[in-house]
Amino acid sequence: MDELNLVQAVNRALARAMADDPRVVVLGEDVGRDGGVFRATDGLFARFGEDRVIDTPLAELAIAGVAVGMAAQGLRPVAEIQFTGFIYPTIDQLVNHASRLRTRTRGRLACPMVLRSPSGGGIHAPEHHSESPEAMLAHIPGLRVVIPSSPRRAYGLLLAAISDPDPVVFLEPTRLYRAVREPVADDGEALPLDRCFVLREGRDLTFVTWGAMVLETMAAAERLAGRGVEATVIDLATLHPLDHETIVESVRGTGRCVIVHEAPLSGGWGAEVAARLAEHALTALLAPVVRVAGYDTVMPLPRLEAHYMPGVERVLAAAERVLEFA
Amino acid sequence: MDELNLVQAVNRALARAMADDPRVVVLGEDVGRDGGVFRATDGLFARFGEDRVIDTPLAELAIAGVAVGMAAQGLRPVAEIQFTGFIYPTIDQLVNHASRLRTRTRGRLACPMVLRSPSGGGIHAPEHHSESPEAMLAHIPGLRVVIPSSPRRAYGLLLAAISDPDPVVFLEPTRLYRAVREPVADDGEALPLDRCFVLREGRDLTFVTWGAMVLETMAAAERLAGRGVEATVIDLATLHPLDHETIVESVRGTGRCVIVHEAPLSGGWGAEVAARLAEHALTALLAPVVRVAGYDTVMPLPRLEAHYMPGVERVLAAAERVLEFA
Amino acid sequence: MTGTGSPSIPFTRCIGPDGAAVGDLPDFARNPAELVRLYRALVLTRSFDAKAVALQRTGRLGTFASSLGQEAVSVGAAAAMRPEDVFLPSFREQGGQLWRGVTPLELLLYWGGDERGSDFKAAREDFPVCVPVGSHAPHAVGVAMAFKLRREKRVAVCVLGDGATSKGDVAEALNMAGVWKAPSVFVINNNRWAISVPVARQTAAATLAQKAVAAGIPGEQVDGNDVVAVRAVVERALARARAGDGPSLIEALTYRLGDHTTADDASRYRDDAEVSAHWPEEPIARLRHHLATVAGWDKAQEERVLEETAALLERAAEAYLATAPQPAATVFDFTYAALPAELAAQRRQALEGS
Amino acid sequence: MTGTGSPSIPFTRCIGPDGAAVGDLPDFARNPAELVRLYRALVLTRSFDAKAVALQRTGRLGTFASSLGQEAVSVGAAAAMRPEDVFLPSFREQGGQLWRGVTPLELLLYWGGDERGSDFKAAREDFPVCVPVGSHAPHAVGVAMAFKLRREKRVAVCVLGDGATSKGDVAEALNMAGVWKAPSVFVINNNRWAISVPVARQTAAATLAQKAVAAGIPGEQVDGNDVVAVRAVVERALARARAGDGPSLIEALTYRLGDHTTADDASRYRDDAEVSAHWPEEPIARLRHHLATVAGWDKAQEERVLEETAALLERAAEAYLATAPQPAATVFDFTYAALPAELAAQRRQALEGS
Ligand SMILES: Cc1ncc(C[n+]2csc(CCOP(=O)(O)OP(=O)(O)O)c2C)c(N)n1
Ligand SMILES: Cc1ncc(C[n+]2csc(CCOP(=O)(O)OP(=O)(O)O)c2C)c(N)n1
Ligand SMILES: [Mg+2]
Ligand SMILES: [Mg+2]
Repeated sequence: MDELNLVQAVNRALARAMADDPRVVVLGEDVGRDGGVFRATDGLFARFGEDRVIDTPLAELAIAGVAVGMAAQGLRPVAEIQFTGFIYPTIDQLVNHASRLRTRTRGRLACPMVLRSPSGGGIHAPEHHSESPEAMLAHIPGLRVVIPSSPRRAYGLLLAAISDPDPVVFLEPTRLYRAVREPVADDGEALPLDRCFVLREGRDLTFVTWGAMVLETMAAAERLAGRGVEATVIDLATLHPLDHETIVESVRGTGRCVIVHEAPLSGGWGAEVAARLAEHALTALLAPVVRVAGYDTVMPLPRLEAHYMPGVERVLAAAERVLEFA
Repeated sequence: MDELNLVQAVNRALARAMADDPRVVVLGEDVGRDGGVFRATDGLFARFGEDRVIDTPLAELAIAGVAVGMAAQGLRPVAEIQFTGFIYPTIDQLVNHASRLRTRTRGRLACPMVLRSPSGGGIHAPEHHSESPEAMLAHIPGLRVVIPSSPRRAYGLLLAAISDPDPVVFLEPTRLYRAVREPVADDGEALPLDRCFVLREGRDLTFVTWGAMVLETMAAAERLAGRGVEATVIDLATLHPLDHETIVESVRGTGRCVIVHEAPLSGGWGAEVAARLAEHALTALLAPVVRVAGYDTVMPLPRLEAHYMPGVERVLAAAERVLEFA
Repeated sequence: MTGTGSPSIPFTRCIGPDGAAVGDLPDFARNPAELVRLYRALVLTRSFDAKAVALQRTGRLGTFASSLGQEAVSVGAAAAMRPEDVFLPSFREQGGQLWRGVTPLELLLYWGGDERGSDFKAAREDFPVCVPVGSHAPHAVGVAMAFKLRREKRVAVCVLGDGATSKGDVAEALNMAGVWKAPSVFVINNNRWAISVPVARQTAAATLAQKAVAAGIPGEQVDGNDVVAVRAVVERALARARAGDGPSLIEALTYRLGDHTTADDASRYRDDAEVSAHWPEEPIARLRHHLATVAGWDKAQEERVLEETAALLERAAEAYLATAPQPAATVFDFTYAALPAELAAQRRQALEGS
Repeated sequence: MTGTGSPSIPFTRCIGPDGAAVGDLPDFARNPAELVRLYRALVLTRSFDAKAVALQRTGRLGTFASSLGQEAVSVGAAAAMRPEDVFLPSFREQGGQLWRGVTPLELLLYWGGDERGSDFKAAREDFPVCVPVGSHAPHAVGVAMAFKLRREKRVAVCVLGDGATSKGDVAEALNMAGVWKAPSVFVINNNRWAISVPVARQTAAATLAQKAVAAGIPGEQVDGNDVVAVRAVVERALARARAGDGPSLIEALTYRLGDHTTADDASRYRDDAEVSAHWPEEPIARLRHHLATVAGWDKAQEERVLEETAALLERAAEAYLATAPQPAATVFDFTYAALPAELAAQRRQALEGS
């Protein structure tokens, strides 16, 4: 079984989906001969041809809109937005069309499209290349928002997203693209959507996180384990619809929860998780829920990026506070 | 002092700001001779001329983008988006430009613009005319999101928004445009931004809400008062930056909180409020925080709208649950 | 009305305002039965609009956009299409929708605020009404690319307003359609107004057909009050698209004789005189005059059409008014193909009324 | 290189690839001192790019977009401007920025990831680099409208890429500028590629200048490797705008001789042969040949320019490398004019390191 990094796993899943299902087409800027600026679509153009791997003009709104039209016709378009910094022009299409084509036609038409985009900071990228806009997208009813946190989950979740009958925004943590490798079997097996992944179990504390912050959170959990504190780490994976049960169950057991994300604190998806706990696990909570998140500031340029992104130390400090609370 | 409804109060504030400050210009679709589809800009064209009251071509992205350019030049553009259903194409300009022009130039350029838009449901409007997207906008650092809930607050908050040195999205609850009247002095006095309004005080329960739902929430509070239950009602008014203190203080006093909003539950701004409580008022909470909100579904067309919008009964039921919790 | 274009933008008219043919008519227009079919469709559209406005005025329908005076644009476009083509209308193209088999009942349901109105029993692949102006233009490109990929000889037909041509969505879509030769036809219903904004304040372009130049695709003008010309021009564009020669942009020049919608009061911003000046060019009288000349169309025939149409619409209105709202649960049931656990819980709560 | 346009799109060239004048030169170009000024600016730009790429390659700068081969576009555009005009560049127009007084140090700071790089000490009303392609086009219209409203005789100049012409933002902006006669000039740096997408896959339009037709504004082509022609054409457009005659669109034909950015590997998608074919047309050798002919420009002068430029850039690089990062607190301090209570609390926390 090949050891793949996350972007290779994405590439593998795309190739697999295209090979298995002739309805799958890939479109986006530079996805063709260039293979995508991160190489996520590398080799697809040569293998599947220009009919199915389509270099688009530079127009994100239309990329999303064209995908809506294709999807309504029964294709399975997988559109790439080169960076989430450029995903905003697609929001109109996502809110007003993709997410509601099924409901507005009572199921006559549907929109099985995937919008992939590299997301998040930490790679010293240029301005507008490091943001984490997942909460804006996850607030859209009728849409799914999925963020993988490992090569294997990227492979399985992307296959699931592509075969899902409804629209999915699939945000790939840029920082993870080449950060870790793991064996990924090209078995065509999808992983379940709408389910969290419990990455480790411990009875003292629940961490809830997603995307690249899984790294820092797991590292923090390891450090705590070294001191005899056992933490559960939950990777949301699908942010919306939320796997409420798994989170609430875990916190009912541990009584303590730290939520970790890169996006700005206020209105970040961590708010939704914390709200669920305030609503459904209040009596079990032994300590305040703490969110470790980006600040409510614009993402700084690379030289100050490290001050913005939550690191292991901030996660640990939050864990301390929650653990010490009595 | 004239009794004005909310849209008249908006109109009055616009006229006042234009009269007081030659830098204020109004732009948008049909804001000129027609006076706006809701008449918010009625009379401004005749009074201030086509240089300062500008009918735009039908292009929301550019309306926002032009406002950014004007604001960078020191004008105070007040742009109208005809309905929030059409605000999505402006998000790219709000995220990538308006909200960060100051920080990216270290204050050399700034963006004192206002983007006004009628928002929310309940008026049996056509498709895409009834949504409440405030949470998506309130998650944008560097931006202010303000929602008035009465004619007087509309007048004072809009004046504040226009004179604020940073960009403000000002969402006007369509349902309130003609629903209530109150005396509004045209005194040019701004109300404070970044501050909640405590509309009534009571020690048993805190309601947190904003926009048109203030009506249902106040009605629910009245009904409770009839039964001897005294509720505080907080109107957020400025959603972002959030007036954290006022909310947390109140709930520390009452121990019980119900949050009411129209937008879909998941990722709605109520999540942020609930999260603050889970983080900063946990030990004071005598009952779970309950959110009464729109469902995580697409806003239905008018015939089923009433099933979607939270009504007084749902607010009361939530209050019961919170009050009965022991 | 004459074309407003520069010499390089062709302008087509087949039947003048007086009903007289201008030059050789296309084949289909030499067949009186076919002309009568078009005529009935125009009348149905105008009568439907009147019915809908009446329902709205009496509080039984939501805001509605009549197509008064512009019926020939979408009827002509739809009449040029094959059933297997896909129609992507804006919110004022009920004429074309009716031609394609969408029923008056469905249209009333939609404008009455019931999603079932977009669950067309015929024309199942056609798009529902598009309210966000111009945002359906990229869909047409996507639909067309699906046809192209599957090697189907089908075409996507998108109708949009003059105001829509200012939206970036439309520019992006035309450009993509052009570079990919997507089998698609874009028809602009240039009714000269976008709510209160006249086309001269919408763009400095002398014609809207020339928006095509930016995309490197053919653009032309047609008399949008001449249903024969609209059909002929769209048929040619469809044939081109079907032959693999890519998209076209057609500007149909017509005039909005009514208010923008039932929520609008056009007297605030435009002169009655301007409106009156356009009445002599409206499409129905024109075709009626033509039919009288070429096929002896008489009062009796006219009355029969009007009666049949009225009866049909009366039945549709009754059926509409008799249609109970959907069960509340349907707020949830079409959000996703299958109800996520999350939403199932909300649905339960909602039905329990808590 | 010749214009790719249709007969209706004018094409201007003043100095050919061999350095020979083509027809009458504009006045400014008959002044050797002025030509030398332009020449130095081209050399400074190319040297700056080389320096920046070297810094990036050695891990001391972030991703950087060199303008190799395209220097004449933004230098020419900026040289046509008055100081009080406003420049709105994309991310590849350092040539114009340098001309306008943005310092090499500021540019290095920006590309090195430091916001202070956009706090220009000169050109204080110019916009910072715009990374989201085409999204600055509407800003230019807004800036221009501010000038117009205040009756100032100033013009907004926006430079964008060939890829940007596909963005709806640009179409909307051109259209608005047109209808309002906003005093603005839009210059397309058509370097033939948008990362891996050649212009023929970007649009079916034969020229990008014809995007102007959709907006009803003048559009023309210029040899983008001829700094004299670019300046002359932009000067004319500026004069028109200043006179109240509205916006123009200018397509400058040039070629991206390098990779898209330091993060790109163009060999994946384009042939070296194509690149080599374009080298003989690049702007610097061309002007040097011309200077040699008309002003006896010689090796000594050339070397002096190169040395001065190198020294200047060396000092800038040293200053850049010696600049300590901003204090962490500045992450908070420019989000709003005054720190909201909310953010003050976060700032406190962050500085306490919790
Ligand atoms: C994106 C968007 N902005 C604004 C509106 C509000 N609105 C509805 S129709 C209309 C004018 C449309 O003009 P045009 O495209 O000429 O079509 P017409 O109404 O004349 O058929 C406007 C501004 C909308 N529906 N969509
Ligand atoms: C809206 C947007 N989409 C995608 C990108 C990523 N990107 C950066 S440059 C570029 C190509 C730009 O091409 P062009 O406009 O021709 O300018 P050039 O790079 O050739 O100067 C792309 C796709 C971006 N910066 N902005
Ligand atoms: Mg119109
Ligand atoms: Mg380019």
